[in-house]
Amino acid sequence: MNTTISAAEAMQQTKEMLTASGQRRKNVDRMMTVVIWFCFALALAPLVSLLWTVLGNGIGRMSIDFLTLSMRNVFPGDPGGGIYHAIVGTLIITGFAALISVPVGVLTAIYLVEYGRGPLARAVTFFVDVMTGIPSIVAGLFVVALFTLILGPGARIGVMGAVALSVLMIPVVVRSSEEMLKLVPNELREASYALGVPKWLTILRVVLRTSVAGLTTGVLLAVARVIGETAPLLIAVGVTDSFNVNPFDGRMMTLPVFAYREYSQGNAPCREGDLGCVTDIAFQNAWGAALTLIAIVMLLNIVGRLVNRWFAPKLR
Amino acid sequence: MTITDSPPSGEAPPGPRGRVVRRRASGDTERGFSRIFRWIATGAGALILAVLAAVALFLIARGWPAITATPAELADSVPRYPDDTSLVAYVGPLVFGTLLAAVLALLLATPVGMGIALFISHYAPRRLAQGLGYLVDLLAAIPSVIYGLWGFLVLAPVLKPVWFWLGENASWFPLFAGKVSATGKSIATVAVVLAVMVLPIITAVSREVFLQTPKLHEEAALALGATRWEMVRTAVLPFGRSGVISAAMLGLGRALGETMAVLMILSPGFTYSLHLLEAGNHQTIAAYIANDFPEASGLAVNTLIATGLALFVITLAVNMLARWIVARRKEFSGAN
Amino acid sequence: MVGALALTLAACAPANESTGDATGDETTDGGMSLSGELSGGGASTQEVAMEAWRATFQSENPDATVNYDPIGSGGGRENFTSGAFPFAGSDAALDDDEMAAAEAICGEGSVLEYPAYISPIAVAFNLEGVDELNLSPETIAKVFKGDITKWNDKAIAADNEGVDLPDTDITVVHRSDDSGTTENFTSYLNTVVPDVWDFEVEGVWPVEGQESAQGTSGVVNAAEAGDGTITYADASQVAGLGTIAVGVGDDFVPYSAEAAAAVVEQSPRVEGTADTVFVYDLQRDLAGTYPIVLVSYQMACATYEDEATAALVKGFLGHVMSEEGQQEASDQAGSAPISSALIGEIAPEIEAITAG
Amino acid sequence: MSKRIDAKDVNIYYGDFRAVESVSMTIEPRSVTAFIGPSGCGKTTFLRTLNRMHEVVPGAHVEGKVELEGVDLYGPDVDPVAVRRTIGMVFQRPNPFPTMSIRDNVLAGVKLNNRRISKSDADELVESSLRGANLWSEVKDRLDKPGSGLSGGQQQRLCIARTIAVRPEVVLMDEPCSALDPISTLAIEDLIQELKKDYTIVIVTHNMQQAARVSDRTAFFNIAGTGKPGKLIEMDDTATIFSSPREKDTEDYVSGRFG
Repeated sequence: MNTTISAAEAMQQTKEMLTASGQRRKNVDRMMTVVIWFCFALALAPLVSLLWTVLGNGIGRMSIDFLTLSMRNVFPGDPGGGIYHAIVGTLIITGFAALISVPVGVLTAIYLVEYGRGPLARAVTFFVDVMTGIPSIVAGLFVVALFTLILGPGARIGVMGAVALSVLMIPVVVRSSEEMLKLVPNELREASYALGVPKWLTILRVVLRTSVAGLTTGVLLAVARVIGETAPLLIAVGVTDSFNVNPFDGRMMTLPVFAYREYSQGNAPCREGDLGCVTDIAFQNAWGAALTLIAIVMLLNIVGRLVNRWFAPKLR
Repeated sequence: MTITDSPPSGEAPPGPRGRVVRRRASGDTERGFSRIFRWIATGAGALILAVLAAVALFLIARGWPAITATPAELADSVPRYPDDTSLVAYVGPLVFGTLLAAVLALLLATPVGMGIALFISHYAPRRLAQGLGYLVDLLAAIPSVIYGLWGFLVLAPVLKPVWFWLGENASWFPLFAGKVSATGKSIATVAVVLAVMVLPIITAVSREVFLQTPKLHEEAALALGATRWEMVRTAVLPFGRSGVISAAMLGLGRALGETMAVLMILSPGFTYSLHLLEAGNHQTIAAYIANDFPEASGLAVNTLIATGLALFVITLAVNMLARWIVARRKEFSGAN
Repeated sequence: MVGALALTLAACAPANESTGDATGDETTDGGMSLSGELSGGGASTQEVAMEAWRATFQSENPDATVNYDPIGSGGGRENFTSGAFPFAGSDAALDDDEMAAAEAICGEGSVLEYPAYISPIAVAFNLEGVDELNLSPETIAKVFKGDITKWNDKAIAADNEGVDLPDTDITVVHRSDDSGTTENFTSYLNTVVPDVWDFEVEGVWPVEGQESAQGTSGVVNAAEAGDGTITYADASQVAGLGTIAVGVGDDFVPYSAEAAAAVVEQSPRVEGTADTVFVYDLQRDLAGTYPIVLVSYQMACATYEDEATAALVKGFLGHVMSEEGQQEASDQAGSAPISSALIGEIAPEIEAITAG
Repeated sequence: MSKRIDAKDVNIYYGDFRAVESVSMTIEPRSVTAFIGPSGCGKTTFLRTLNRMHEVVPGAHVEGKVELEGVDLYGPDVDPVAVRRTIGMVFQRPNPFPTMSIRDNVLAGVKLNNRRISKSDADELVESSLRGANLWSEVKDRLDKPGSGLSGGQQQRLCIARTIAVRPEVVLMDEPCSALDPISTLAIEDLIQELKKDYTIVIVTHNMQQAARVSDRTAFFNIAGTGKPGKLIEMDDTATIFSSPREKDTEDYVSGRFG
């Protein structure tokens, strides 16, 4: 305010100003940095423990045979056989579920974000949230009841499982897609309209293109959410030891159901001296199937991310 | 390819034919495929409502015999049904257990999930961030059966000493009172496992939203002399609030409906107990259905489905609450 | 298009599944082999044995596939009585209503029901330093009811002279699900010591506030996880735990397959049912037998509309109810083989299954 | 409340890439200094090093010295947070916090610094800051409405109010008018003239008329070609730069022959 202070004084004053930021604020900042790092470490602990457990228990069972054979004609306690049928079943059923859920889910998200006005949109938003709360077993019961009406009692086919899974998957796809579409700046849409591009093309070429990375993440999360479902598949698809690739005829095995089933079989009672019998083979099979399932999801994730990297527009 | 067939506006006389009237708001001049596309999108939304209505109808239709049955009839045919209890009083502890487990899980997971999301979006070295995010996403990929196995075989033994310590030293606190479970199969363990399960959902959505915080706002905060945490507090968190709430709701949905992990870990019971460390006090609806469904027949099945209906209603209520919270803050929402 | 895809994919069948149509005629000693798919389900107790039975049956009949959904006894009965499953397994016999429903599907008096899997239920515990204990039925009942809470209780010590019992709390672990194992165990307690065990016999555990777990492997794992736990489970699964020799009369009998099978053999058949229904009224106090047994039944129709189904059911269940089949289950699943005499009674009824 | 800045041989890097090469200049207190030059010449980058905002970009670092009254901003015990509070910044696009009311926006910086501020002090500060930004009369009736509801020019003035509410020594402005209409621009320019009574002001602008109108001294930055670092070509009184620059590049640029 006044010009009479000397240069040295001014320098001293400035120095104080620049160094004396509130110690308390600094401490809070440091503490929060620690807290946030800690949060991350906290999440890594169960992850590492889980992966370690699954890997440690499952890796011993891994072999070409385990991945390429089915469990057909395998006796309890027999360390032969494999999970090929379950891998194929999981891929087909989850694939069909995604085939149903992704278009429906993404289109609904588009409807909500791009068109949604009025009571229908409000109802859809609200009930999508409600739908996330459908317990998986209820989805299974619902599908069994539905297909009993169509095919009569006792029908257990792969596509029933796919429908049950999509009931669970759709709301997750809608919710995450909606969140991602909302983040596309309005300027982009307007820029496109201003170029005379019709709305549907704007949505396809501009909105979806911009948000493709987020959408992929959302879909992958949704797939991950349902690929491990057990209860609905157990009652809607049944179990089998044999290989089946037709989701419209006959039972199929899936990895989580396989893992659960092997787990609940427990120890095999081996007679003494029977070297071909492994007591805890069922547990080993369960862990092996779990490991495979995790590997599949990891693979899907990596593929999704690569797709992302190649096609996502550079936003920033 | 422009598909506008109206004449250039210069030639169009602002005439008496009311050309202006026909086109409503500027964005609504939909022709050709745009209109079809709108119907497809709307159809998808309507389809979801139809599916949900079908599920709800199914629940109501199959739950109805249990809702209309007398307590005596229910006690007769449902194995666990005590005498002289109305259906509501019977489902009550289940609702309580479901909410308790889910809320505890959410209380544990939301702060941690936000922390992880912030870590990935604003704290981690940039080169690492993506890979780390991917790691957390992996948690979502683990099937619930495996969570059940792990929670019981690995986590419970680790938590048991903690629970015993709490039971000894903090039993004055109502939540930690009572006899600590010898096997660790208590609702406290379940809540921790559920928290781990919903963590990736909360993290993934929050992370995306936090990453979208406008650079402008972050720089504005920094330029005012905010520390990194203060920048996060003033710019990132308010912007991401609605995203975090919807992330938490997604997580809550999963926690409420989670079946296998609860089924494999919890020692169920049917009380309103707040003793988190005690076994045999709580049960969640989803696990209850999965547990008793295989052996149920006749009216017992209807009763199970009626409890499923209760879960449905809970989700409805929880979501209404969440919407109300979000709507209240709408004016100051960061989106747009 | 999906069909075409399925055909393409079918070419990727695993090596252990020979495709029968590749060679045309079968090499199995000229006898005709069965083909088609047969899917039943029910009690998970039979699951391991089923695995063995199916494996042998499918090896002998490479074109046939048999599936068994372990959805629980109730689910098995419900699906059987609604006609969804051509055969089912259940830890409990059909009740009157269910029998009526089943007869509506199979035809009057042509429902086949017989014990297929008998297994001792072990009373198992996890107590540091102790592997075997003797307990009288009364003490067992008191322990599971929660009246005896310490391992060094006088009642336990009285049955086990010379065993050093620690001052550990007893933690009872029971089945949380509705199960045949619980039903058979509580039925035993209720029959032998009704004045201590004054609960109704049900598949649901009657005592509240105790620890529990789902499924046999669940209770076994839970028992292994805590010190001082006690539980009951299918004997084939309790390898890592100590077991209890149960008091019968003046003796203490440890569990064994033979002693368990003897219970069914010596018990009378329930009267007033059709010739094809073999249901037993189990006696719990026969000397020399192990009284806590689980009897799991199978049910099928005597006639089926569909010829192929009839042939498959006949072939498969015929294998189950044969000396080899029972020995197989005993080897692979640890069950008690059903006696030759009983097989001799039941097998002809299965042999008589027809279409029409 | 204004201080002098001395930049000495400043080199700025993004990772390995040198974006700005060897800039030395002095910015006088209570004056307006304008940075002009073609796009990509490093003037915004240089501006952001003056309050250490460039550090927000990962991998960015600085060699050389930037001194505020003789104190090196990059000295070992200097806190970047304190630097940014002392040297405020206004951005190209107005960026009020959308989740805060107008009042809270003005108080945002103050609340960060000391939590406890009495209501009357706060009211006073809000009023004085908004008056300082020539915005008071327009918004005094709707202080509790969200800041994002204002027009672009108003939002920018709100951001200025927010900046000066912290009572900085220096205010940096990064093309503050480029997103505004001429009338709002004029309002901001008037405001700059007012502010320079109290603050040292540095403004980056693409608009040479604006530089000529508002600034006392002008620095011209240029770049030799893509991939080359930006350089300070010359700095002088604004009148000199626009009438008789020493360098030919400067003359070409101000006379509109390129850029």
